[in-house]
Amino acid sequence: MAEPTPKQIKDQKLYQQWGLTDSEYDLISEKILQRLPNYTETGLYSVMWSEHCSYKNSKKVLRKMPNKSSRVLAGPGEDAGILDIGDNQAVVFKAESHNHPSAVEPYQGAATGVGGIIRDIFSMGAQPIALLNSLKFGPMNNGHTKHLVNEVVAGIGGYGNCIGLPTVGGEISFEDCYEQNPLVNAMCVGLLNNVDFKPGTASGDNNLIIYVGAKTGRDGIHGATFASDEFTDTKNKQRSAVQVGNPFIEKLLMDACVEIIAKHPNWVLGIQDMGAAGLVSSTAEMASKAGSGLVLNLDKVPQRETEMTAYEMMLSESQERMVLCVKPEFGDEVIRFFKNYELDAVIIGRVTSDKQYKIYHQNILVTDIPVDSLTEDVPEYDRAEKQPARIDQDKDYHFIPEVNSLEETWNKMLRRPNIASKKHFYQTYDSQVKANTLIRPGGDSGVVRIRGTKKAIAMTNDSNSKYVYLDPYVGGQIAVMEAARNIVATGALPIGITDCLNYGNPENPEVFWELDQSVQGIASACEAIDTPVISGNVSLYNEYNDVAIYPSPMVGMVGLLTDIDDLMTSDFKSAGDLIYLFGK
Amino acid sequence: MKLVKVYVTLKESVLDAQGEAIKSAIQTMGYNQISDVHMGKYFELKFENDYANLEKDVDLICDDLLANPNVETYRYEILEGE
Amino acid sequence: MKLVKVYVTLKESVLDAQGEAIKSAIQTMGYNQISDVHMGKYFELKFENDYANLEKDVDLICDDLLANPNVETYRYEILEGE
Amino acid sequence: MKFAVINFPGSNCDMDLYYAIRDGIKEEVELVDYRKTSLEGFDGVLIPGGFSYGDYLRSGAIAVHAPIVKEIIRFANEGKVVFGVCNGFQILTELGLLPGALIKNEQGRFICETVALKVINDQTPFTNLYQAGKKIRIPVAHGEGRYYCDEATLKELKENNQIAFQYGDNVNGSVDQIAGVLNKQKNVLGMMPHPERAIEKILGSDDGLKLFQSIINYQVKVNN
Ligand SMILES: Nc1ncnc2c1ncn2[C@@H]1O[C@H](COP(=O)(O)OP(=O)(O)O)[C@@H](O)[C@H]1O
Repeated sequence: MAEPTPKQIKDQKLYQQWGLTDSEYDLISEKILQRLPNYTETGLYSVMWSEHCSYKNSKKVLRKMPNKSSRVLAGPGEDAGILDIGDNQAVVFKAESHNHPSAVEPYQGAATGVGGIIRDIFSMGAQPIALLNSLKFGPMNNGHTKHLVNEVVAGIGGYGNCIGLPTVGGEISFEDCYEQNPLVNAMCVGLLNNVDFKPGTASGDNNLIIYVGAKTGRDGIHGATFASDEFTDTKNKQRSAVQVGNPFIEKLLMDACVEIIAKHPNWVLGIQDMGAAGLVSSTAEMASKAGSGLVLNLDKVPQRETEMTAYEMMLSESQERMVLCVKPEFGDEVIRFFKNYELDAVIIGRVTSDKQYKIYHQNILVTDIPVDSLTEDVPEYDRAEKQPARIDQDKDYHFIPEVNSLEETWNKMLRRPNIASKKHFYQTYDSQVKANTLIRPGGDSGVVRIRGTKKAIAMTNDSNSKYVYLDPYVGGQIAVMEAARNIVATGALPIGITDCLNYGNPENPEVFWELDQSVQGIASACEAIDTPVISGNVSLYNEYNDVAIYPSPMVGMVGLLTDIDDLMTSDFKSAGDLIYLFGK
Repeated sequence: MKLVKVYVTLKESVLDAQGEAIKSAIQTMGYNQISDVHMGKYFELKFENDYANLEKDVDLICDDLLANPNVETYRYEILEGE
Repeated sequence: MKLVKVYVTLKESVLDAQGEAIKSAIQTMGYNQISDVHMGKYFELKFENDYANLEKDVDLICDDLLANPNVETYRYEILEGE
Repeated sequence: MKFAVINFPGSNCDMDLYYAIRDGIKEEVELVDYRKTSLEGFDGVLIPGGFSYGDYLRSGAIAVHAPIVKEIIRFANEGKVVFGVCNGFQILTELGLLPGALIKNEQGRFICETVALKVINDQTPFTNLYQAGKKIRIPVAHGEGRYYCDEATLKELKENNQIAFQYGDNVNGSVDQIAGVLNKQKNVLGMMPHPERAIEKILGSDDGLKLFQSIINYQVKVNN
């Protein structure tokens, strides 16, 4: 099958199928390149300019969140944020959504979500220490939802258990609006010795770009644009975008990356994982951040399938792959190091100084574009906002519960899926591997100690989309404060948050208003309690047949317990103890 | 009685992590002429004899339960059992 | 090239919990005539063509790796592949 | 006493065992790579939990072909102490050093919980500081932990006192509630529960500590 020519792409507006608008295409061909982009190039722009990679719709709103405190060593812009916890140690964390992949293929969607967020942490040079997740589904009264729940939970456990990281917390809730568009958010927390921090950059003329990890197949091509696209009945059939995870390989990759950075800090200059939009996203970001250019030779890329095109290789979302920037004199050693872990490691390109992104495939130059144009020149949209009518309508409504029998109501409440114990699910996650877990799922926060110190890290995932739906600003505040109470209840001090912002289509002014308002609510709460937002993720277009989910920001908060002797657990300790109620 | 044997395998393009691991184990054991390993699932279903539309139902059971259409394909054979 | 298809199933005496679970799922789906389900593993091994003693080696591979003789049995067939 | 913790690709409780020895009972311990071919200088071998080779095919099945395994067999045959936890237990049964097999949990799911175990045989290198009949609390975390053996093997296990631990409540559908078994000579123990996760009160239980102390206790007696 021959690739369409640049002229065909323009004349037939093929770029639209990939999610580029007419004006975006014109910007690329007229201003940036001053020529028509070829097939591969158009593909690169379409993924890099998707909401998932570029945040073109949400950037403006995201800037409203505070990202500074005396502890912040790195904030948004890296694979994950970093907070100083003293003694030359830092905690690194981030959350990531995998909503659309999980709707299509729940087991693998959830599993690869976990795999992806773990890579974001160890690509910072940090040792991952714990996982959390936040899941939202439709009501469990039909086979479809039960299937989704069981598979998603199995996928999360399957990946985390195998790689050997404890899953110490999370939340599961059920609401009609998630029936066809479940939310799967995963968070990973890691520990960093400050000196080990590796920025995701590719700098220094002639330095090597080394590919490490699993081979590239045709998995999830266009996953990134797919994730930024609404669901409709017909698109649900679009099933090629399925990546499959291999936690066994990721375990090797994780151990190898953590070790090489700790033991040989001078070998590796920069490192980044290949997540959404795989090879193009990782390499272009690394070069752009460093102000350099790159030349890649795709014939060197380890391939699992035959006859892959340049377009397919660049956009593949095959899992368990990393990109390293390495000084030429250490190239052989780095490759040998990974081979010892039985991992593929191959030089696929070099850093240049001309700021161009050049790709060769079978000796043909298939891409030659300014690297910054992929990452920096994305138009930023200022979306219209409109307050939904329901907000004012509901203002004066006061719900007065009717309680005839306290016992009956109590029992009824306990039976509600959103209130009932979630043990059935979380007991399928290994919460104790590594023998550091002080509080397992079931408490207010998960708590993991830092071996060899008196310290421990508390962590929690919280959201309540019903509140956000009723009042996005206050709902945003509530999410942060709920998380903070969960942290404080263990004796720890909240020190920062990450988030997953799950909303509908931002081109709908009401949805965009919800996004903006709730982010401002989150921001105000974070400022009040000095918990900067150091990382996060945006997932828009969570709609099914044009009906959006509730605005669903998820807050992942981390707290520091300086002395594990002060650890507090939530169970009543002994008969006769007094019970106090705090607050109004 | 009818015996239905169902074979479920991963689609060509889907990563077969298990098959890869098994292949290298076989190579480690010294059998170097092995060039490819794929692992799938195998089911034996028994149905009562007087069954109309068996094929249609087996298709549905495979589509909805035994195989995951996102990543797997299946084939089956229907035999006379005793 | 030789294609070897290997089928590994649980011994009769071992409770097939997965098979049981699948059986009741199939019954829940409304197919009541199903009377028994067993689940096993299916492998496709490819070997280079000029292979002496293939059968002996496949036996060893099955005994030592693909099946656990404490709980499983296996059978296989050798085909010509292309 | 010097312990080797065998590190297979995909092992993930190797460090937990390492710390149980180093910090729990303060003995010498070293990680040993699966490609090594000698266990020279070690007095005990510990095979950790995890997912060796991803647990692909069957848990433990691929690990038995690693180079170090021949040496583990030699070690066991010489009567030295070999202890496998979880995936380590699965490897030991796959190897044939222990009878039976471990298959998918009855409920078809992974189970992570702290459970009560009954000590059955307290006359072994691994259990001599426990009391038979007493209950201890140890975490389990496995998807394929249902112990299976045929009738004849079960009879033999009982006659030879090879059952080390039984579950209080049968968490996974194991034959005769078996949680841990020994070889005939009692120098090899495999168990699904994780004593190395139960060596400090702050982690929820320290009932596992005695298992490691028992090994030292036994070795001291042997050496004298
Ligand atoms: N909601 C948010 N709040 C704060 N930071 C965010 C948010 N969403 C994204 N970011 C930051 O933007 C950067 C890019 O994120 P992302 O593209 O999700 O990472 P990746 O390339 O790993 O997919 C990250 O540093 C992330 O922390």
